[in-house]
Amino acid sequence: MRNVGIISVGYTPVFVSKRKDVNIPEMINEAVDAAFRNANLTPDDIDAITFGNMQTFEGVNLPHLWATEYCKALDKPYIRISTGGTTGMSTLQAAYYHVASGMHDVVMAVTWEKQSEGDSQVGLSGIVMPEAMTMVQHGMDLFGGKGMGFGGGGSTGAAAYQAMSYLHHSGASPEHIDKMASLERSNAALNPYAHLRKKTTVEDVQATPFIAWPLRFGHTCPTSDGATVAILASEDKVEKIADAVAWINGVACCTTDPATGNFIEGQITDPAEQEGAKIAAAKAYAMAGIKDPKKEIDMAELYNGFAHQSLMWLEKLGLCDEGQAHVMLDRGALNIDGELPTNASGGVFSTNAIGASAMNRPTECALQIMRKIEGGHQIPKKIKNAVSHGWGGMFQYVTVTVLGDEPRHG
Amino acid sequence: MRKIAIVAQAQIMSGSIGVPRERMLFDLVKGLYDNVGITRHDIGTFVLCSNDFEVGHTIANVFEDTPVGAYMKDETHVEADGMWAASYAAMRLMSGNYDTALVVGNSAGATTFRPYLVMDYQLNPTYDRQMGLLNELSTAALQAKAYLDKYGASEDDLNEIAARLLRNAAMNPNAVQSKAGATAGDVLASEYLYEPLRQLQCYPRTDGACAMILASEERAKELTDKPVWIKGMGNSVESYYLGERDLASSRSTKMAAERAFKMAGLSDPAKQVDVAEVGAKFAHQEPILTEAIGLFAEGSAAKVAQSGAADIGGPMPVCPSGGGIGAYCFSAAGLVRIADCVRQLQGLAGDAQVSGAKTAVAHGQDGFCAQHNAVMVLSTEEG
Amino acid sequence: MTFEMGEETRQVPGMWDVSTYEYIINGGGMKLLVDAMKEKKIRGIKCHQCGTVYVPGPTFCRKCFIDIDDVVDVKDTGVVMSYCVEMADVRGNPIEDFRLAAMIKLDGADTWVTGTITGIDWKDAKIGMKVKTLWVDEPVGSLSDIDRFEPL
Amino acid sequence: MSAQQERIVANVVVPLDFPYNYRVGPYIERYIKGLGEKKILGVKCPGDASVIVPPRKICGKCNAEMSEWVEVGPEGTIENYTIGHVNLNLGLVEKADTEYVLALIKLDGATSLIPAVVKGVAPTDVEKGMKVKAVFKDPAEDSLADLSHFELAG
Repeated sequence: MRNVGIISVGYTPVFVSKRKDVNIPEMINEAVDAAFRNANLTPDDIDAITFGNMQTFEGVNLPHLWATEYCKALDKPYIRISTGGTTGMSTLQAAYYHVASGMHDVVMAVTWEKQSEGDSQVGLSGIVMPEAMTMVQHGMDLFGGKGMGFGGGGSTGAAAYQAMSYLHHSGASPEHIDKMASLERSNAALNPYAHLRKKTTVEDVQATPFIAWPLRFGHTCPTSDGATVAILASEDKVEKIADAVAWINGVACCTTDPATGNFIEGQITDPAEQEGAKIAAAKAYAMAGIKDPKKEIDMAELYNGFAHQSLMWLEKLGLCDEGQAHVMLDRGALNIDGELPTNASGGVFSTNAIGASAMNRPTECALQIMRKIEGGHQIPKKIKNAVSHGWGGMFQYVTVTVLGDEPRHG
Repeated sequence: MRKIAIVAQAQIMSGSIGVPRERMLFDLVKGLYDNVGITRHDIGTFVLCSNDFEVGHTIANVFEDTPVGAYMKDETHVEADGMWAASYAAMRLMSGNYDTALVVGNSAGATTFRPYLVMDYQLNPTYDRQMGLLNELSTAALQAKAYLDKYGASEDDLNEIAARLLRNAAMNPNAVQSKAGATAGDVLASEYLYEPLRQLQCYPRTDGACAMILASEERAKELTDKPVWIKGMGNSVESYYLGERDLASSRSTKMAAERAFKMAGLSDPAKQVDVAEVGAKFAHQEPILTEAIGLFAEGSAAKVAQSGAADIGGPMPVCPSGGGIGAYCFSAAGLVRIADCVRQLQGLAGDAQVSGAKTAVAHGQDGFCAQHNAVMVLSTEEG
Repeated sequence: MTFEMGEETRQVPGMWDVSTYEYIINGGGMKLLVDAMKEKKIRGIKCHQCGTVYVPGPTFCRKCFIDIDDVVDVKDTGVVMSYCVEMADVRGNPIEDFRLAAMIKLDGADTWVTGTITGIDWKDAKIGMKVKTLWVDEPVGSLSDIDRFEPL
Repeated sequence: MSAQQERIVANVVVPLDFPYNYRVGPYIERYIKGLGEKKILGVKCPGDASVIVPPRKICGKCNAEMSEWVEVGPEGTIENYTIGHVNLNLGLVEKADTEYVLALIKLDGATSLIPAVVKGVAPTDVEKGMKVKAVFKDPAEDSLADLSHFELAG
């Protein structure tokens, strides 16, 4: 199989709650140009473009068509990917397969969201709109809590159930969620491309009100405007046109079922079980030749719409034993200078332009490996292998990408 | 590069499907597995194709995974015409990471959503959507007019094309708009929408789905004795802005076809292609697309229409299925064009069979006036 | 970083006319369930191959990928698999009366339902605790025929 | 699947719509302000010198950023047109009360064409190449609608 590497990353200059100064494609274009600028590449170097976002968040159908010129995509092969929260990494993996297949040599992946153009609460509830209506027709008390089947969890939705189930099975306490939140927000404060950039103490987190026990406001992600672009190249092209590279050594994805949203046909799995993450991680590690992720993985970028998820994913992705994540947190192992720096970027929990959220995980890993991190969150130790993770759908999609400082051998 | 073949296809289309989308998908895909003699566990990667604005909820594929057998499996989702899903699935196989793929596209444009409204959502919301001038039909009419004016073709030529497609559709069990023995007069008798566009020159609202199994060389030969090889793939996009495009021709289709034929090693498509299935949504798009693909001379619509060159028995049969005039299943449309080519190349096209068809070309599109086009070259010959 | 955002530009409106859509939904499992609830029973569909019991019942088993149609009753007692305590509404505004909301696995079912638990201080709630259904006095064949759940 | 379940299909309608608000960005913002002064503004590409209306940031052919503003029109030429017999209302076709002319117009000084309604000419008389002139709303509304339509020039 052809080896493929990330040779450039471009972000919009900022990720904020409202970009009032530009329209959608103008914002996307900022990240596209940054990706070219950062690696001294031009549109002529690009063979094909993959593009991803969640279109109901802006209400524009197939927005890649409107954005063609702004993605410098005119006259080029072009494809649009969308898989919910995992969209960003699915779009990166699509670019990976464009190269790994031998069809193309240099491919650009464009991911973004401009959530201020719509109402993300509505966009998310829109996932189960017809099913929820069916339940209501059958007497479900949608928010009142009477009867069977109402969602629960307030604006956190089923994430609160997931958090409680996770705490119960892992032995972690709600205070560990506060602690993880404070760690990631403090990391974000060092990251110029993070949205919420205020150094945050555990006390600051604990001062925020509960939405649905055990989750507080301080445990939830923002909604952001921003775009992220990555340029991928085949091994032979890397030698010719790149000054730095992070290799994509393992890619995998898995879907379970709409675990928390299939109201009308039976919810089948524990939202904290996440079997799909174990399946996808095992595949990605095997592809990357990683035998013992606990030992071989040097950093993790995990998709965490809610702060408890960072701890949960560490366990699901085999980076520690079940129930050990909070122990690692307590001994500082997850800090930027720890054994397994986790979400040094601040995570989705601090920056959430949703279509780009699962892309910012591997791009953060790539920049850490290339040692091209802007701001103060460069991981001091050398990164040989990094794992990035995306999560979405109705809790059912998982994508995993393993990156390395050297290409796969054999 | 690794050889990839299509093992089998299944499609269902209707003017009113009447069953839940998930159930439609389960029945279609289960039938396909049984037909090929495999189970969901034989599929390495699932590539789905649907659109939030068509299914009417966020994350279109959320409830599509389990009905196609993807539970606890490797699944991803293309949100564009089905042609892109098929080519992406082929790339996933070509990488060597997988040996089998299931591609499924679905859309319920007759029952659930309104196709012309969903096209409105493609308009630039900061200008075109505010102006309210451009829509699926007015843009199509401008494209038709541009072609007629540039090449001196007549509205009667467009009616002849539509009539031929309606006749072909009458032989396709999946067609939702058809008329045995249709004539140009029948099309002429249908209402003007935007001149020169008439009702019977347009695609009908369609519910349906299409599924196909792709496999690597080794697996394909194990699963079928009639593999259809994907010999070439290409796609290209042009400007969103109609005012900056030559609407009488399709630059992006031309580039897509050149890429696909180069990969397939075809030097003279007009001679080497036995049958074409193009994703024309309107009668006038057929000449624009087939000329761009290189099957006919530029501006030859009149000659082709009047000579019957594109008839099933003619020298260059186009859309023996009835094409987009017979049924146009939005997100699945391009996938259906591939599936119809597979039916031809596997000799399963019934009365519409093009005898001795060995090489076929399929086309799919997205956008206003076919802004984004993809072409796939298929053959019975492994080569 | 010294990036200055440009001047604010105006907004123009758009709409996704969701109300123009007509969805076709599988009503079988729901009808089966609410009809049973009229008799204070809870009814689902069992996969005859893997034995999974779904409430409400789908038309096919997502694990075995086969049609399923074995109608089974499950008990109206169950186990709390997870829970949360709603302290704010969906828009995040704090609420006075906290609500103990739980995911409950009914005895005999493999899937979970959600409901409100009363009769216990939320601080005493536990995953794994047994609960029973409290039915309304006069069920009409609606999901609201189950009023709430209470510790057993 | 059993007949019992097959018969039961729920047709569901969701009684609400999802609203959005789009930032127009600096190019359309300035274009709208120009319309208020009865000026039609385009931008010129530094690469191929094409003049694009309505204005936008990127020329796709040259992948160049366009920042030179030029005034075009208000006169122009009909390059392509269609006669509308229907209107689309939320995606449904409705017969138009009267037939109307929708044209692609090349404004004097512009390279690109803009779509617009042409009034004051019978649909049967409209022809390619006709000279037309922009008609502005008076008083201006400070919106895209300030470029109301076109009518025959002179």
